[in-house]
Amino acid sequence: MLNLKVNIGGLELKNPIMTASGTYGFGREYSEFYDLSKLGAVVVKGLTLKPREGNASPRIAETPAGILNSVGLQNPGVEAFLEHELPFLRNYDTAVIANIAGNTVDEYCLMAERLGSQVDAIELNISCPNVKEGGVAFGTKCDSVYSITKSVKSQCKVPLIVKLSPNVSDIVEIALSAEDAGADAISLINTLLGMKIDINTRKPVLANTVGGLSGPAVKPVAVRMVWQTAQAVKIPIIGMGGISSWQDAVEFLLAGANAVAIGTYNFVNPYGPINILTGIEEYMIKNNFKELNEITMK
Amino acid sequence: MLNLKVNIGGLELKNPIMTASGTYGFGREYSEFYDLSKLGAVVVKGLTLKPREGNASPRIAETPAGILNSVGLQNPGVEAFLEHELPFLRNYDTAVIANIAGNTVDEYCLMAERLGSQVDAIELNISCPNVKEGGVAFGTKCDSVYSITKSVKSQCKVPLIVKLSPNVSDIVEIALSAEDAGADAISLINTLLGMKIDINTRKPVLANTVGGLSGPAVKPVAVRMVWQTAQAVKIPIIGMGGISSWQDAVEFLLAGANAVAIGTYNFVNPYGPINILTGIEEYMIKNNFKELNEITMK
Amino acid sequence: MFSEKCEIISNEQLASKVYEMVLRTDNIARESEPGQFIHIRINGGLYPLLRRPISISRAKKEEGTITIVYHVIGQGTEEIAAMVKGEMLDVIGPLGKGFTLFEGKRCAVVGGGIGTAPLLELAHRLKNCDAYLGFKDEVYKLHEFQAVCQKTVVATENGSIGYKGFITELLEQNIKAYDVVYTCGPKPMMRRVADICMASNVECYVSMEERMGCGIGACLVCTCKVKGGDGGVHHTKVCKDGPVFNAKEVLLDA
Amino acid sequence: MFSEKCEIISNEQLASKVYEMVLRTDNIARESEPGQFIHIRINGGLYPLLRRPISISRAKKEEGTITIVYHVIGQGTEEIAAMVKGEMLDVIGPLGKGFTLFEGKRCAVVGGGIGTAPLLELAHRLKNCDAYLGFKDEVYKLHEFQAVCQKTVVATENGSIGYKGFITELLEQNIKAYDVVYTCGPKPMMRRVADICMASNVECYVSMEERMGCGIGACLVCTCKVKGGDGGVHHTKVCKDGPVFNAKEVLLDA
Ligand SMILES: Cc1cc2nc3c(=O)[nH]c(=O)nc-3n(C[C@H](O)[C@H](O)[C@H](O)COP(=O)(O)OP(=O)(O)OC[C@H]3O[C@@H](n4cnc5c(N)ncnc54)[C@H](O)[C@@H]3O)c2cc1C
Ligand SMILES: Cc1cc2nc3c(=O)[nH]c(=O)nc-3n(C[C@H](O)[C@H](O)[C@H](O)COP(=O)(O)OP(=O)(O)OC[C@H]3O[C@@H](n4cnc5c(N)ncnc54)[C@H](O)[C@@H]3O)c2cc1C
Ligand SMILES: Cc1cc2nc3c(=O)[nH]c(=O)nc-3n(C[C@H](O)[C@H](O)[C@H](O)COP(=O)(O)O)c2cc1C
Ligand SMILES: Cc1cc2nc3c(=O)[nH]c(=O)nc-3n(C[C@H](O)[C@H](O)[C@H](O)COP(=O)(O)O)c2cc1C
Ligand code: FES
Ligand code: FES
Repeated sequence: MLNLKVNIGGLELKNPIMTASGTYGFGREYSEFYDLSKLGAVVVKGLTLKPREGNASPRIAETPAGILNSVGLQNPGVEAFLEHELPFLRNYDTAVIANIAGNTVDEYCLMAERLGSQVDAIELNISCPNVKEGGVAFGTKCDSVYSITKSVKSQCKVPLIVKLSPNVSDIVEIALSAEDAGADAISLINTLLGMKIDINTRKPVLANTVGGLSGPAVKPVAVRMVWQTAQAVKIPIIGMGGISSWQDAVEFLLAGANAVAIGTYNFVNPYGPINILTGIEEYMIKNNFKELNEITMK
Repeated sequence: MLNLKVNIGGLELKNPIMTASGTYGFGREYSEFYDLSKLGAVVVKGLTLKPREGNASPRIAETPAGILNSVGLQNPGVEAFLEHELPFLRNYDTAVIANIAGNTVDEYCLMAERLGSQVDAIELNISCPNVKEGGVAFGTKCDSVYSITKSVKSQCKVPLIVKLSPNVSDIVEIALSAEDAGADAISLINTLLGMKIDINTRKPVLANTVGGLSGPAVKPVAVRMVWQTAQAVKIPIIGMGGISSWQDAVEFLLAGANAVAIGTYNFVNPYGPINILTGIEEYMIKNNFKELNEITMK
Repeated sequence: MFSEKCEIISNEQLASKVYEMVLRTDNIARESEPGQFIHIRINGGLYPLLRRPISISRAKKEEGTITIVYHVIGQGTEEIAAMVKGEMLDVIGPLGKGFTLFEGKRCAVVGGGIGTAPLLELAHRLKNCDAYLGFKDEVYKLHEFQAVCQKTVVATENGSIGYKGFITELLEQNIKAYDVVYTCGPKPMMRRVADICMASNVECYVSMEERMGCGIGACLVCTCKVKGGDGGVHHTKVCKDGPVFNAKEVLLDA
Repeated sequence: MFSEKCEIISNEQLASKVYEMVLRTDNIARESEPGQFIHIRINGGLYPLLRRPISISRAKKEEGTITIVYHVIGQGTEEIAAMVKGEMLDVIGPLGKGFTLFEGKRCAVVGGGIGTAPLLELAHRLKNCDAYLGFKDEVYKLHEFQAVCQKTVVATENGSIGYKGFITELLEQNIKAYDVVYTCGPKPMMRRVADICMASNVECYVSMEERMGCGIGACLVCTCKVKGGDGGVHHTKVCKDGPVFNAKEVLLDA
């Protein structure tokens, strides 16, 4: 029997397959394709204290092997999430992780408090490149990563995952700051800041000018950051960035990730996470692995 | 008549098409395909004071829409360059730009001194991710960018171009440091640090574990950095990162680059730079542009 | 909503850069409503990465087929155009909210260019609507509209066929004849149609286009602006809450 | 060195996953030397990004054609295998330094698997060499070697054809019969061949493989280690200074 269970900072998942925040809504749409209970965890769209309308359209642009998005954290707010979305997700036997973003440390703390232990873990989004507040500003300096993590941790009744930005000079020092401040796990990477210009209109394609790059194009950067971080921290790592096949997922596990999240690939293949899970199982059988943590570098 | 001339910090180029350092050797190989005099400039392989053997093989890995390389600055050293390579390049009516890397500020200065005014400009490579010394360490902190630029500038008899690393939290503050220290131009981007793991051997594909990501995959990041930097600095910008068509080149010019360099695409299409030049000319004619600097955002 | 690999029954050129493809898919043919679309994965790979949204132009339940009519714009549609009978196309559909149908109303469909395509299935369902079709120069699918519509008028910008000028000019002259107008085409055209309807108090439905990610409502990249009950402006999903909106509710400005 | 789009004259399967392609190219056929290779752009696009190096197996000057024999490994070779007669293949070639030929020497070519392919042109030029061909199970191009070589011996790992075991075992028994041995195949095999030659003081040339970027000597990503005149070890380009090296000079360790 294969054992795919994995413990993410105190949260036990039945398998290491998660969905990446913002690519999966609140799970409703993909539940029409397969049973969400098959997933290790659903990470919901980034939540803010109050509802947000997000940025103007166009919000997406295609790039070589990637996409840029500038949704700008459109979401119904924490209250509406708890009232309308969480009950739906609770119909399934999967962990629910709330991704949260705020304008101030206080807002993050208020959200963590309000969510209490109604969700299974909180993912601190201090790396969204698409909003001025509540975003990447918190995520690129060690001291602010430390202080926001510390503050939220003190309000947090469930495991706290800190989601890091790849737009930094040294991912390791940022990850260590989060770990020192009490983070239970780290997830990386969020999107790389990018831009695309339409040479016919001679204007940026995105209404917001810049956006976040995701998809296969960023995978080598993500694998490198997971690997570097895994050498340095003791807490578990959730790896993501361009995963589009079980082979990609295994690459992240080899790099040192304890679990993986599927983002952009959901748009390409709605069965993505399920197919990847199956592929990992087959890889383990072929290699005679019984436990997930046998997938390590030689 | 089209005017494609462009002035890069005092160096006049007949057109904005350059070759990216390290992808073009010393021009010999590509001179078998076309007349190098057609190019605005040839930027030669990164030079060090003494010859270097570089890293072990494999040094290249293919990634989605990109490549990772870890050459590690293999080169014959400044003396051999001056003796054997420069004379060959001087057969052509194109600017020759020496890309230099050192272990210490002193080494950089010695090289600038030795090169004197034998080359048309010097590109300061403080962003090579493939060697511990002489590389990215200088390029990710404002104060070290400032001091190395300042020191080399004082030895430099030709325009000094500072080549920036994209592996930073804030490209603008780095660019401003270079400008403040007297850089005559900026080029960006060098490669993004990345990694690939072979899931069959369960080892990194590159002997050096990590390498520099280039090619179409990085283009959105490069365009964004050029655009951000162009808003902030007054000195000219040489844009590069994934340029693989004249459309890509125009995108960089729109973002604010004054010239562009073709790197990885040379491997795909040996006529790349020439085809791109022709494409830009046709685009200008179609849009009724006479001068290169009419290619700007609306 | 189904995710399927559908057999291509035919893929033929209708005009320069315009193609028509027939796909075998019992499920999508059975469930689709006029105005809905499918989301097409270009090939088995990741280049290009995103699916392409294309409206369903006809859905034949009995035959288990759907038809799409598409304009070749860039890499995605180029690759679709290069596919041949017998190959399989990976699609998700039917997607989105289509046109709202009313009993016993006098209806017109107003299409511009490739925007005429999704109106064909609608015209079939409405049975005796009038069709206003505007094109730049080349005209396609005219006979099918004529076969099913009460009246079919055509305008081309260069006057090669029908009225020379914009189709909206013909609509305006006849607007009083209708209770409901359905439109699909370039935004400026739809804006003009909406204005004409507004001026005469005619209900108007427009089919919006936005760049899409998931196509199913999960990623929020495809939003357009709608007026909320609260008087404010909200961002709503074109892929799920649209692509068809009541012209009174949606902002056609941008 | 030419950069050309060459017409595919044929592309046929020789064994499971092994294909042979004939290309029309006067230029490359005329200039190529045994042991050289071409660098293939997989399709007009950027996915996959890099060209693939494949050795020239035959070059027929009079007919203006070259032949390659290749193993399907990943995406690149898969796409080459899917191409058909009449399509155009974008190649650069001939590239690299091939095998050094000597007058009046007794020669053997020793190939392993797909490494037999580049030895075929060499065998033609050498005229009366002996061929030692090792395969895993399936054997291909045997008749062509037999037609041109003095003696052709075959070994398969499973014994399905010829000697059961490694071809190097047969070489070792006969090594005294040769002055020069040329080898191409998996590194462990070439290392063994080099050792056998060294022990008997036979000249040995090996054809190296490394991952490539430009393929023409400009990017320095394809280096292998060679012993310098100074006694030190240097990195040299497989694409330009090789792929063929004297076994005494190149390090076959890694
Ligand atoms: C709901 C809906 C229904 C549509 N129905 C049809 C139809 O029936 N026939 C038809 O010809 N076209 C239709 N379109 C437009 C069609 O989706 C685009 O022309 C197509 O995606 C272009 O892809 P490309 O790769 O050829 O072009 P590229 O310009 O290379 O595409 C680049 C990216 O931009 C997106 N994009 C480009 N143009 C549009 C556009 N107008 N709308 C949305 N995304 C775009 C592409 O999907 C892709 O992600 C529809 C669009 C939407 C949103
Ligand atoms: C000088 C030379 C001559 C060659 N001659 C032949 C030949 O005649 N017949 C033949 O079948 N193969 C030959 N090879 C090996 C052939 O290049 C690879 O099998 C091929 O590139 C694999 O590409 P892929 O996309 O199918 O595999 P993938 O594994 O998907 O390729 C991924 C990347 O790795 C590179 N790569 C993978 N394997 C090799 C390899 N063994 N050597 C170099 N690069 C590799 C690819 O070029 C590509 O950049 C030769 C290699 C070299 C260097
Ligand atoms: C459309 C879109 C919306 C996203 N929204 C969020 C978000 O709300 N919060 C967050 O932490 N990350 C968000 N992300 C980032 C993803 O969760 C993920 O970190 C990133 O896309 C890299 O993974 P991928 O390449 O598999 O998509 C978003 C990504 C996309 C493409
Ligand atoms: C094989 C290789 C070697 C490189 N060597 C150097 C170098 O020596 N010095 C340098 O400044 N940049 C070097 N670069 C970086 C390129 O000059 C360029 O900045 C980068 O590749 C992005 O451009 P591209 O995507 O067009 O290749 C190298 C890149 C590659 C692919
Ligand atoms: S395209 Fe994802 S919500 Fe509409
Ligand atoms: S592949 Fe570029 S030098 Fe050999």
